[in-house]
Amino acid sequence: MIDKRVADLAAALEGISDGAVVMIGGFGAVGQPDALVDALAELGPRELTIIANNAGWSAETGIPRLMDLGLVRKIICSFPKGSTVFKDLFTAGKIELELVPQGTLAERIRCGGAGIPAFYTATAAGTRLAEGKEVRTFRGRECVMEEALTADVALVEAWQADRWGNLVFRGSGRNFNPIMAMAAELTIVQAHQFANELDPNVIVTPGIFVNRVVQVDSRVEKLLAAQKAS
Amino acid sequence: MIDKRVADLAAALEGISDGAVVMIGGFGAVGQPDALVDALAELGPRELTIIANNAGWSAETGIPRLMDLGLVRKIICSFPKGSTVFKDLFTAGKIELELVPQGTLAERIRCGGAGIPAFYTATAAGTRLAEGKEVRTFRGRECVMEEALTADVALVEAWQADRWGNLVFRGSGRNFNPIMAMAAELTIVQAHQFANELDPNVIVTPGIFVNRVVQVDSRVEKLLAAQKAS
Amino acid sequence: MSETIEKALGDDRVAMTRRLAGDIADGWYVNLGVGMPTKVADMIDDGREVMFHSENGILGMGPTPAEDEIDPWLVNAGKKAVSLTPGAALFHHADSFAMIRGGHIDLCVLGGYEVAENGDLANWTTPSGDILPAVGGAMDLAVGAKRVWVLMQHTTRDGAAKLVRRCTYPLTAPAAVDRVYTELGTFAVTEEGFRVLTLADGVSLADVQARTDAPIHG
Amino acid sequence: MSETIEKALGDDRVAMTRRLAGDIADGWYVNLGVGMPTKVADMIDDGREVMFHSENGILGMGPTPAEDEIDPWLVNAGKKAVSLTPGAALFHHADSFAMIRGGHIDLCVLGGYEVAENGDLANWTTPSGDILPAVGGAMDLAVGAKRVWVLMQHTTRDGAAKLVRRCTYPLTAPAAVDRVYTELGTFAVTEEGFRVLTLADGVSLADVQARTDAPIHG
Repeated sequence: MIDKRVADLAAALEGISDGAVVMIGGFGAVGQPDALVDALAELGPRELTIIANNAGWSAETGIPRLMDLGLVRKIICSFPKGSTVFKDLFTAGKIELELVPQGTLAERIRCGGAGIPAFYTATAAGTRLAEGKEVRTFRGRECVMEEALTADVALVEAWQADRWGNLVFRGSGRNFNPIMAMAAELTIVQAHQFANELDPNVIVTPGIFVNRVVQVDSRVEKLLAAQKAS
Repeated sequence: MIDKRVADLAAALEGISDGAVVMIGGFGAVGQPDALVDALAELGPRELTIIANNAGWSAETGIPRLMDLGLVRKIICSFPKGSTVFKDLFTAGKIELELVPQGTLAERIRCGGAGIPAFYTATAAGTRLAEGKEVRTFRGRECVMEEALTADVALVEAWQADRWGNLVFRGSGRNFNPIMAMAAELTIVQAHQFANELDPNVIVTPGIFVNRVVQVDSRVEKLLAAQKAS
Repeated sequence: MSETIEKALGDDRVAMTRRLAGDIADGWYVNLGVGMPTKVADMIDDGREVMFHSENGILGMGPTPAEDEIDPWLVNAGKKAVSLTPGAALFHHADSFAMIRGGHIDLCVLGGYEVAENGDLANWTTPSGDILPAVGGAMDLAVGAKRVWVLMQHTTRDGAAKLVRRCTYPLTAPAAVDRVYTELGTFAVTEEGFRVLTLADGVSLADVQARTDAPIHG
Repeated sequence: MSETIEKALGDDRVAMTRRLAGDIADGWYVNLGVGMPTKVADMIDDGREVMFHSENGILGMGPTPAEDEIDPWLVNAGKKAVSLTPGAALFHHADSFAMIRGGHIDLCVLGGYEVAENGDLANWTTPSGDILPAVGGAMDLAVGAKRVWVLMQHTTRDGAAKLVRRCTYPLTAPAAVDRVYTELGTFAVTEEGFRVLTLADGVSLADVQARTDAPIHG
């Protein structure tokens, strides 16, 4: 019987090793696989490459915590501002940054999952971020060639999951999660709820893209409450 | 107020002219915008280029009817077998065929909708269908460059639509419909039902991709009954 | 500086934002960049229907909800709580940028450091000082949307022109901008350069030209 | 021709299909090509869970439904009515081929005209006669799936070999095939060519070699 549910965070993260390329979903406080990221920090694999939209906000949790522990060699993202942890490491030359426009980042990840090695886009053509990239004109428009991104591991948050690993999301919680789930060798999901069976018509991420699911009470509500209080 | 619903098939098809590139959704009997295609045959624009998975089955309806009326200059598809109409026209040199692997067809259409002018794929590399195409090796694997497909018009079938043009599909009715909706200047939908408002979490095609929606009683049931009887 | 100009410059940005909002057609799909552009959503008159897009996967984004109506699972591109309007749809990041890159967004409103008379836009990083450059979705939006309107002050705080012959800041996208909305007026980017569409109350062409580093055509 | 070989060749294809079905691991995601491969789904023993994929947007495809349980909105890649199994999901064609091309399908079972000892597959069109070539999803499946197993008769009706040194038919994909299942046995495609994994009851290596146009390694 197919059953991708695992008992706890340790079982969910088993086997992640030094040097892993790790995609981490989420946009703002929503859709962050926060429990998985914090458990990864405890596990402590080193020399990680992180692919995410942001570099995170607070040194106490999430991606900045991974960085603060010295576990991250490089980050590929569109918006590294927010945490002083990244800024300090970056200015000290202790972490590498690949800055990618947000839509190009999303498409590179989607292509990684879809078996498309490279594509062309007008985004960034004629700008500093196209330096060193191959340029080609289609229908009179200059485009840059962008290569797919894949990962060893994707950490994903979902609203509900079933035993087959089918996922549904809530609100703006999809963001990078469904495409990262497609692009990694090992996709690990923290789900707010387990469902017995999801309606085939409304599933967003089919279970084929998912390897393990762990149930975790969402911290979105708590985070938002804290934000409001501050 | 945004309201993309139109009263009838004539209003739905208004403005389609000679030489139009027309995408037509559907796979097998499911998800075929049959009423729209038959109404297009009545309207009679000439020199059409059709983009669809199949060349259709019966001369009395659908794409073969368009061909039988001499309205089609070219078809871009993955599986032209089925109707004798196409075969006869093709062997007589009266219609042009661009044969595309099914997954490459889907991706070219999706790229058309997503503003990606071209991409690389291993599909068809080293085969007759790669002849004349640019070849390039990524990670040791030979790939061909494929260009996006766009259209003047997409004819689409959906299960339900709301006044904003948001769509949901049923069963295997999605197939090419959601990606064709993205790739055309003018996307025209025949929906089995109008809904007041669809749940934002389960919408498959957001209304931004849709221009007009007409309500049509589905003929899928009838077609299947006829198939069984034969 | 004349008194009227001083008044226009002292405007709290409401007038220019309202002017832009009034130029948005009913039924358009509109993406609003972070900062000043966000305010455009509050200035669409009642009874009009404009669908706001947020690049993190929302179409049909509504205003900031009341505290007790906040859905913690719903934020906008600026990471703030938002609501949904009737007809809304939710999707993932690749589909969201397919809308943007594929030319389906009727209008994108962005802030700007500089706009050149050929439509070049610079709005993502400074020439020298930005140790930590962050691009977000600015480059995708600038090349993808059907129309790009820049909403910004006409000059920097130091009085330097932001409508220029050629950008000195690093580009976000070449030849991307269609219009610029400032406190002095609305300016189209045309083949011959900047052209006035509207002047703010009490502002003359000469006033604008004096604060612009490229020819302004009346 | 010996009696046992005659019997093996006369097999109604059930045995070879069952042999292939038995080699599918629990939990695999499997796409079955049209024709003989379709029958594999009926030969998965009760109590095992294999998820069948159909390129027109179904994962978790179940058997042909009873006449009165047909959902007219649900057909497979062969355009026949099918059912859904628990855990099924539905999606569009681009997402479906993302699964295929992206290497997410554990196994694809295809029919074949010819398989070469280097794994080249020819299964979509004939060298000369096919006036109307149709490719469908064959090329995408052959390059995309993690494993490609070809299920076919060992020779043509005329007795010509279908396991060959080099394909004479137009290729579907180069170096794509991992295994070939025929009525004579199961053969792996390896660096040194075809290698026997299983021989059908009463079939010898010499029997296979006599019907194969490439070396068969024992």
